[in-house]
Amino acid sequence: MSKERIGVYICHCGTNIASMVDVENVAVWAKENLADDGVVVARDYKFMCSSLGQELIQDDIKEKGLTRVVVAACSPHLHEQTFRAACAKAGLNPFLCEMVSVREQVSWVHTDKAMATQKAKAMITGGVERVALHEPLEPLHVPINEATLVVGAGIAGIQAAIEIADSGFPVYLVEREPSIGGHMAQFDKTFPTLDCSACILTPKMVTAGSHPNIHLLSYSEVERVDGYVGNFTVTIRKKARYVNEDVCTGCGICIEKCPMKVIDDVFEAGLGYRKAVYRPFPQAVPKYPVIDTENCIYFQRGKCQACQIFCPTQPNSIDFEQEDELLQVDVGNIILATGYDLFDARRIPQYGYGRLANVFTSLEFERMCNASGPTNGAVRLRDGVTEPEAVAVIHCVGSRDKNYNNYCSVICCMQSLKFAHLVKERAGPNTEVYNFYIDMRTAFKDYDEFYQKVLAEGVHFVRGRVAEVTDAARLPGEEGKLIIQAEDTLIGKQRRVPVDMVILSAGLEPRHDSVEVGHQFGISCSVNGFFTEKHPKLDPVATMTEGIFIAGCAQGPKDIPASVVQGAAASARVLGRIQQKELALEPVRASVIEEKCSGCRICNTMCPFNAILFHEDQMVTEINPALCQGCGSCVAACPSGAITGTQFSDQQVLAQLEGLLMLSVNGGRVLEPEMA
Amino acid sequence: MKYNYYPGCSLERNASAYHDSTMAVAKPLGIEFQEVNDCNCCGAVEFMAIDKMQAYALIARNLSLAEQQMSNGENLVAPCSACFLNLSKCDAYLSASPALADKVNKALAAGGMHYTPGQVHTRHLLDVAVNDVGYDAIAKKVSKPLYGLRVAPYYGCLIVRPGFLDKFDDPEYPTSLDKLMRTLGATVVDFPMKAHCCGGHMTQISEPVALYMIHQLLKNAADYEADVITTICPMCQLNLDAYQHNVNKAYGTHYNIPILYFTQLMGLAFGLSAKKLGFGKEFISAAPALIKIGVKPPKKPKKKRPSKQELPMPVMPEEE
Amino acid sequence: MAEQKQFEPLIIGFTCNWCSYRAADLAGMSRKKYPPNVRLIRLMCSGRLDPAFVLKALQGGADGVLITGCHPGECHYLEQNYKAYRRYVLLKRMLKQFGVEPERVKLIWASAAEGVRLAEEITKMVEEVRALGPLNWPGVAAANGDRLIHLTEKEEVAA
Amino acid sequence: MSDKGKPKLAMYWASGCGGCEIAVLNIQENILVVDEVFDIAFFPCIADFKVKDVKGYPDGYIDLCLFNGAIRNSENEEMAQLLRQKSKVMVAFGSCAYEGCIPGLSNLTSKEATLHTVYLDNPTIDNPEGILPQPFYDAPEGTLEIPVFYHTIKSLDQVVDVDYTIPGCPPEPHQIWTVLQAVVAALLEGADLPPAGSIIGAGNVAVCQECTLKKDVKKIERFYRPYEVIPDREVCLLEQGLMCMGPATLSGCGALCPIVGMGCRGCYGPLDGVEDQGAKMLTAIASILGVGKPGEDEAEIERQLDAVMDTIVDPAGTFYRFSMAHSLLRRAKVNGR
Repeated sequence: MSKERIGVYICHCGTNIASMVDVENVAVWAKENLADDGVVVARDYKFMCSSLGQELIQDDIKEKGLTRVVVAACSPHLHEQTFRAACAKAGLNPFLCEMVSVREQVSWVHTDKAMATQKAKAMITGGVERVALHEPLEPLHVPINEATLVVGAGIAGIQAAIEIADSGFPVYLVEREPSIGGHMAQFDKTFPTLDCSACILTPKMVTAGSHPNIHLLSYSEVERVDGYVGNFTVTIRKKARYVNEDVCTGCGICIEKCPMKVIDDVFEAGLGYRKAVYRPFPQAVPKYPVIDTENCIYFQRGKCQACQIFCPTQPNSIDFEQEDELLQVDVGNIILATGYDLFDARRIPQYGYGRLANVFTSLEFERMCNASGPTNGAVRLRDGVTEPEAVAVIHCVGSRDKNYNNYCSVICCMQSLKFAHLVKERAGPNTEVYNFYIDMRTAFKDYDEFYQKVLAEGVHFVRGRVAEVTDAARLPGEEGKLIIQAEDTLIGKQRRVPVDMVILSAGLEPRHDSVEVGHQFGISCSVNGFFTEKHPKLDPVATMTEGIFIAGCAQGPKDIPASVVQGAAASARVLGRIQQKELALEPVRASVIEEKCSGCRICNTMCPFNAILFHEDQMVTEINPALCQGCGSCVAACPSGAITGTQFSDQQVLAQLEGLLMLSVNGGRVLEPEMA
Repeated sequence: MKYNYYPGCSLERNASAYHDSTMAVAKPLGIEFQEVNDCNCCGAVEFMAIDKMQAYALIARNLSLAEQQMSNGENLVAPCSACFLNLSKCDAYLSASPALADKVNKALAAGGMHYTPGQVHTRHLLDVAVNDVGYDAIAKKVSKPLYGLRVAPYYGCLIVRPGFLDKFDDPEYPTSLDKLMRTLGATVVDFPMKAHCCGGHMTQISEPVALYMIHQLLKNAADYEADVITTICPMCQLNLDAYQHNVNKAYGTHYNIPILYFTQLMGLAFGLSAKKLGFGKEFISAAPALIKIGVKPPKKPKKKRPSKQELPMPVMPEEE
Repeated sequence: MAEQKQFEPLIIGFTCNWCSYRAADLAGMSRKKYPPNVRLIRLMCSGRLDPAFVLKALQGGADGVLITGCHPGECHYLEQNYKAYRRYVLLKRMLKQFGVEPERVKLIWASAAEGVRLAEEITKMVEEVRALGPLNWPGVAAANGDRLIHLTEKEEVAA
Repeated sequence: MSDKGKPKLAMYWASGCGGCEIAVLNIQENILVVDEVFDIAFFPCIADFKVKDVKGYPDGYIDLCLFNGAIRNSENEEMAQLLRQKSKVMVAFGSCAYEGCIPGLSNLTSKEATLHTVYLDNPTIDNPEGILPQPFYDAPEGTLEIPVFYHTIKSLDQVVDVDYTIPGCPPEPHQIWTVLQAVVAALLEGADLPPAGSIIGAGNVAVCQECTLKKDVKKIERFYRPYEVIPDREVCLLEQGLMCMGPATLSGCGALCPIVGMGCRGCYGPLDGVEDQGAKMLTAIASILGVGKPGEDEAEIERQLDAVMDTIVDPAGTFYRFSMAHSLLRRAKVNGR
């Protein structure tokens, strides 16, 4: 006879549950059959999560003196907080309320009403047996360090950093490349406004670079992350620039004098050159150059040192002995805005990228259009001289393709329209431009108007996926041209379009190391490889790990406005946390019963969060509740049963198990000893 | 390594050069072929279009013979692309649909035969040479490398297409024959139409269409200054070789490109005699091209200094 | 019951809160049907699963036990599913000695996005256990009370 | 108590090895104190008593009954029930009575297989007609009767209510003596007895606490059989790959075995609150295996795990060497039974 007074509430969820589970019958059944398990009231109601539904519970708690509540409704991931809050308001400790998921795990997934009702009864029995053993708990309060770490200084990271810094809290902005700015810094124009990318980005970069509250750590990478929400300890490797930042004025003489010219396949996307000592682009923030040791003659063959010789500063800011620095910072929250990698177009051999000279990727064309790019903004073929008379822009390269990436990369359509406009603008209005698309996706503000404008400029749009780009001329007029073989689905014919230049709108892919980075920060990646958000619709900037937020293309392909919005959203979430000064964490923790611990140390290797520590003197193990994340692996490992975990103790789980085993699958008690 | 061998109809007669050269290179490659006796024609490309059931039964008869006579592993090698495709597709369809397998087996029962789908694993000769023997093993056997010979590897449209388990190269841009030719020391011409169709039996159905397609191939190979086109399919060899003078007549061109089987070139590189490799049976004589085979490897083209304005080219993976 | 109903196995499922439980939720949201023979218990992590839970389930009347967790490398607690896997492998070896057919205890990794796959795996397992028939562990029968009632074993005459 | 003279002591030997009786004698000269305090009412091992004597006693006549040995056949069960009826305090004495002990391992096989091995398929057996023991045999003189051989061995508490349990195989003499003193104190001076159903004569922590070997963080690559390696006598044996059930076994024996270099076998049974000793040891061993590290591919991990687990010979027999009959599963299911 359980001495608890338990209230059981079964939700209809409109018809979601009631259509497949006979909720009235279950309520009556629970009242009769579980009375000796402590059930004193069992009700069914149309919408338990509604305020009326919650009042039902609250009134019962007050009037009937309930000590436990079981709500059979949707998944705990949806309304556990709602019902816990309702119980708390009525004076019952929130952790004495248990949810049983009879919607996601019963009504929505089963077809036989009798069996579904039976399963609901069994699961409610499990819930009742379990909740009887719940103890009242108080959430763990963890102080929040007001500093924040932002990883990745593309537009999303910059936006997040500035918003937090403007609110007066310190930010550590870590960027892997020598300069901040991310992919956006590579573009010439941005759609749909055709603003010059640098003009709208540089002011934010300068703000971020000089903001008193932003500690900018460029050319640096995060090595290690320890601790937990509110108290992360992050080890950052500040890679050696071989330039003394305190002395260097950024005059750039060393860059001029450096004799070693190399292809820049990061910022210039392989289309331009840079020196061994270089600054990615003129408006780089910070302005200090970096020495690329792989190509620097001094580092490779010990000669030259031209940069040091011509450096005007005293003492000389070129310092070949500079070492990587390891810094350790304490932060309360982390925002990952690590951006995307471009799809490698060489993976589609039939488009000829890498084989046919005049096939370019989108980033290569962006650099070509940029005034500070290799062709100073002029549209040129690979020989750098001839201007194309006809250009083809191919959409969805590597996206919406079951052989490569299933998803749509969101920005390629608009980007391709921008390219079409830029070709018309730079190479003359009578240059023929053909855009090969599957579906024209111009969904956001002023996007479709831009599409109409490009249409008006006389760009040809061919609806069909390109089968092949070849230089094997077949018909007259195809000599010396690149021929686009595609099916034009609107006229139902195969078309061969001869052009001089092809631009591949390559899709956006997750960073090549996104899995390792995810592992480092304790978050997982989704099927496509982008970081997994807490909830795709309702919580896209948070992750399942408390204190870790994501923004921009790291969470999935998106355009610049969306990245800025997510950067700001993530910073808002962090600011909310900082204002709270402390965070109430789920009190799911493990703890050692001291008098039962024999000091066998079996559990000592169980904790990746270093929450388990052993006291040599008393030969006893202790668990640091602050570091413990509540996974329970040590509880299951302890051979003496000396470690117990709140909310998931052995007794609670075994009680639920016993409850679940009460009823057979199709009616009748499973354990009537069969009359063998 | 032992394999069962399915010559098909062409290798007996009009593609005997392919058969002779295959048998000749088998020894150096360390392959033993055991011919499936009493096998019949595979129905090539057309029969499947006329009556599917009869076509499958015809092909399945070969598979059933192979299954019975298997003594050395379940691999059946078919040098001809059409045979390879038909055998591989038929086995795949029978495994996929038991109903079809029953019908076909009922038909085979008339001849007292039966085939259990999935038993025979069809392989193309190129796949066996490249993947089972391997480039390194082949390289070791090369005694007279084909230095200086510009070879255009032509795959045809069949062997790279089947989406079944027997696919061994990229359907859009195959490279296995290219690598093989490079291993033999030849200079490989990477001509774009290497996986386009040679017209197949179109030469009988509508000659102008066939000539148009053959002309494209020859033109593309000639544009890239190929000395020789090497192929892996008797059908392609026949169309490109026998109809070359028809194309010249129809299009006023003067192509004189010999069309050789890749096994013939391998034989040459292994130092075997031209006679044994079936040289001389081709319409366009291979003699003028073979003279070009030099003794020393051609000088590597010097990387010319990029002109000031020239934009750098992206690097392809294997050259990286 | 009039006609002999087919045997309905009872399978207890242990899920981890972060991946496989959310996969079950996703199966629900996508209305992916699967047989009602599985009843899930939510643990914080597959590493929390104590082999004693599995033994308790088998002895208490379950015909099969399904253990699920995040794919190796995707554990919310970094690596605890590796420990769960080790315990599972050793437990399976011991259960063989106890005469428990291997198909009755199964471990499946399921990420939060694999709702449909989890439902299919559940359906497959239910059929496999149905084919094996009831486990009915000898000698002990749990009843509603707190103490286990020991079935007095009917002693048959010596062989 | 006084009217009936000295308190009555009984000790019965059911299905066991008799080591427990010897352990009682091992309390050295204290046996004289026992003799002084107690009247032996029934102790077949040391003096001639007949069952009918016990049947003659009034209920509750025996003050303390030390019942050792598991319930293997119907006679064991009948005697258990009889002594329970006649005794005030019933003690499950030793591992056999407590949890089945070594005899309990026969639960991994079946009754038929056991009889087959003993009476038919055995090098020293000459039983051409294949005769097996029958419970009844009609001899001219009358029907002979022998106990029925059970398919499953049961522990004492699975047939009668047990007041106290003294674990151990055999229980340590000094523990026996402390228990007897407690009982004597209770009987003569009216001191209160320990709470009913508790385990007495043992510690409340695992053997590791009493074990003096140095313990460190455990990462085991493989296990060794005792004969394969000479252990370092200063360091925890488990860390050297020797199977030791110490972490999951109740202390009280003073870690006798590990101290002499032999891994604990778990004879003092599980810790208080632990329902299944074997499961606890299994999860402990599995948790400290140093193979199958994150980042390796799954096939490689599986291969490594199989290799290590091949070195754990007979997991069921090892983890349930003493507690088989008292474990959750209690027995193996052999062809349906």
